[in-house]
Amino acid sequence: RERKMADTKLKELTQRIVDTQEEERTRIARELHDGISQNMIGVRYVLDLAQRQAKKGTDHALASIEHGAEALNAAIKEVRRISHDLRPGILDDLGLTAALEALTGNFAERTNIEVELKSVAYKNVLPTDAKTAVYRVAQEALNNIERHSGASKILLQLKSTKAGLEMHIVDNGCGFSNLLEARRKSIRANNPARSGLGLRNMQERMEHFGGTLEIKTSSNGTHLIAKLPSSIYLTHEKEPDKDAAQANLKEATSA
Amino acid sequence: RERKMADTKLKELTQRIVDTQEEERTRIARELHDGISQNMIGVRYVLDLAQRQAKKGTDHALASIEHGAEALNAAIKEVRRISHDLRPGILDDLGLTAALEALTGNFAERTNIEVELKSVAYKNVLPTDAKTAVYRVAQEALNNIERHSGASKILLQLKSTKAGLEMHIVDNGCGFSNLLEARRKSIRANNPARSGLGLRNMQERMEHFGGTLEIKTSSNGTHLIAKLPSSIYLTHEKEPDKDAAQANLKEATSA
Amino acid sequence: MNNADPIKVVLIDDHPLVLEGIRSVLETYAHIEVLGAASSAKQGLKIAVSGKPDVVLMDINMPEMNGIDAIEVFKEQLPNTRLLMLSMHDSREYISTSTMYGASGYLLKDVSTDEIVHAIETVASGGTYFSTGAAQALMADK
Ligand SMILES: Nc1ncnc2c1ncn2[C@@H]1O[C@H](COP(=O)(O)OP(=O)(O)OP(=O)(O)O)[C@@H](O)[C@H]1O
Ligand SMILES: Nc1ncnc2c1ncn2[C@@H]1O[C@H](COP(=O)(O)OP(=O)(O)OP(=O)(O)O)[C@@H](O)[C@H]1O
Ligand SMILES: [K+]
Ligand SMILES: [Mg+2]
Ligand SMILES: [Mg+2]
Ligand SMILES: [Mg+2]
Repeated sequence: RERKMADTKLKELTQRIVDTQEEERTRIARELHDGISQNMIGVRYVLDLAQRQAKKGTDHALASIEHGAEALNAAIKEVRRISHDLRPGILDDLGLTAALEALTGNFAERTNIEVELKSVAYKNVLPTDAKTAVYRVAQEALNNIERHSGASKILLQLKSTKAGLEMHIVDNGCGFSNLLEARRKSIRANNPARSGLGLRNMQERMEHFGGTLEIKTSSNGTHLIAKLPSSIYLTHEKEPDKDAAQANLKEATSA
Repeated sequence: RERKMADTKLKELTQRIVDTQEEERTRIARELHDGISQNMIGVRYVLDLAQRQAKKGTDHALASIEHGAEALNAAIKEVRRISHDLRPGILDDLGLTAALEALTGNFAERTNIEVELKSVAYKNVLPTDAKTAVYRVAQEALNNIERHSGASKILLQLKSTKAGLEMHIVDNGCGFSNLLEARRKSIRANNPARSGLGLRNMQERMEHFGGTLEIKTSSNGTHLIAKLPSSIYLTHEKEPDKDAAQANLKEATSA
Repeated sequence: MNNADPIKVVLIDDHPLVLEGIRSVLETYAHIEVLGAASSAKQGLKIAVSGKPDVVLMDINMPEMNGIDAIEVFKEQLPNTRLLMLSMHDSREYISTSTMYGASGYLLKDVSTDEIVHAIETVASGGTYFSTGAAQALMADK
């Protein structure tokens, strides 16, 4: 019986993940279909107008082209935003620290919550999936802080020690004090499925790599610590790809 | 111990789903970032050129505008394709049968595999998540047929009975005969994680709604039956949303 | 068709840039008069009922009520007004459903505005019009 319950719980979790994925797909599909492509269609029509105006030799053509170009710029920004929300290419191109810088920068700008990022330049290289996991944990932690904490300040610190990688996220918000009450509310609302996937996901993501997620919370704020063991480091040297690419480049120039 | 193994297995499954989701995100983010937005930036440059030309009053501007409009159309098509792959809006706009018609139509065109769709016009209305689940099952079944069966013909039949909804997908391919061998291969290749998420997902999706997934397979082909109980039907009447919306629309003129 | 007797048109699309784009193009044609541009079926119906246009050019994907569901109501209240659907969707199902409810034509949104004008002229004079992509989808073996 106990085992069956555990089964059911995990099945529920799986289902929740699938649901979340479908929601995300629907949202992006809509953003693309009803937002981006409508913008582009609009630009199309503006260009048609410019063409008609240019044929008649009127000066208006110039203004129309300009108008079209502006609208196009807005659409390009939107596409970039969606793409970046999905997965920041910067994570692959420049690594975790750069990605977290971009994330916290955008977050601070959008929410007006002050974020300090401390990251020791370190040479340990994480595999892509671990980088992604840490990034997602940071993303969800920021989301939670925005939605639940009322914090005005955040410290995000990335440390790389012999023991492994540590990410600390500290906010000066209200803490989880209202968590129990929130749970009760959501159960009363007959919507237990809504009682938080975020923390659970973060924890699972860390555990998958043999890591942990710790939460310290009080009415002065919340301190979240995500840890990954050093065993996941790909290498303690310089990034191998880069080395190879540089060697390759040298070859090319010495030839 | 047994229970621990079951736990581990389910955890692995959950992780696989998360991985798949990350892969999908990465793919879409790349398509948007490296594909769509580059296309759009290209259009931007063309418009800049047109602008400069228009200032000089040359006829070249006209050609550039036209060139820009064409490139824009190509980008619009791409956005539409990505959006549609993510979630076909037709599922919400016109319902399951229409969505399956579009799905099988596109599939037949792309693969040259003949698909017959039989669907009795039925009035039972499915909630959005159940519609999505059935659609995803059909989508994965077609994917599997294309990738694994070598079939030349498919029958997709949708039935709505008192007992509930039934979807049959029959192919004339090679059946799962090679499944065991394939499993062995993938284990030998030390890649057990690659041994198929599709069937498992389909089954979970149906079970989530109290439904089932049956597979009958022989060297003459495969017959897949997805069932949902009638308890999931929203109503046996006309789509309520539509009625309400139309009534609301009429108010506009009676005021 | 002459300037004294322009084709009266109402435009409905929830996306402002699309709406403005079409409107500004159509306004450069002397034989077309844009009575109004609306961002919802409801708003469009109001304008149409008071202005009695020859043609309503209507988007399909709109919040509150989609264009397809709106067709029946428009036909009921304005039997003489022709409906021309303008949509991103190129699936046969959208096109056939639109015609079934009473639309006189169907245009994919990526057609040129020249073609939109041509379609407006055609349905205004009692014909039907399907843009190339739409016609192909409609003809595709079922
Ligand atoms: N930084 C924080 N400050 C205060 N409360 C927090 C903070 N982070 C989480 N919580 C509390 O913990 C609960 C669970 O968080 P979790 O991320 O698991 O779920 P959620 O954010 O409510 O929903 P979801 O993440 O699934 O959209 C939150 O509802 C909130 O009450
Ligand atoms: N219609 C079919 N005809 C023949 N074999 C099939 C068919 N459908 C599935 N199979 C077999 O069943 C296996 C499992 O299918 P499943 O969808 O679970 O995994 P997959 O398609 O191999 O990988 P994934 O769906 O995770 O990308 C396939 O690898 C294939 O051997
Ligand atoms: K005009
Ligand atoms: Mg959360
Ligand atoms: Mg599969
Ligand atoms: Mg729209």
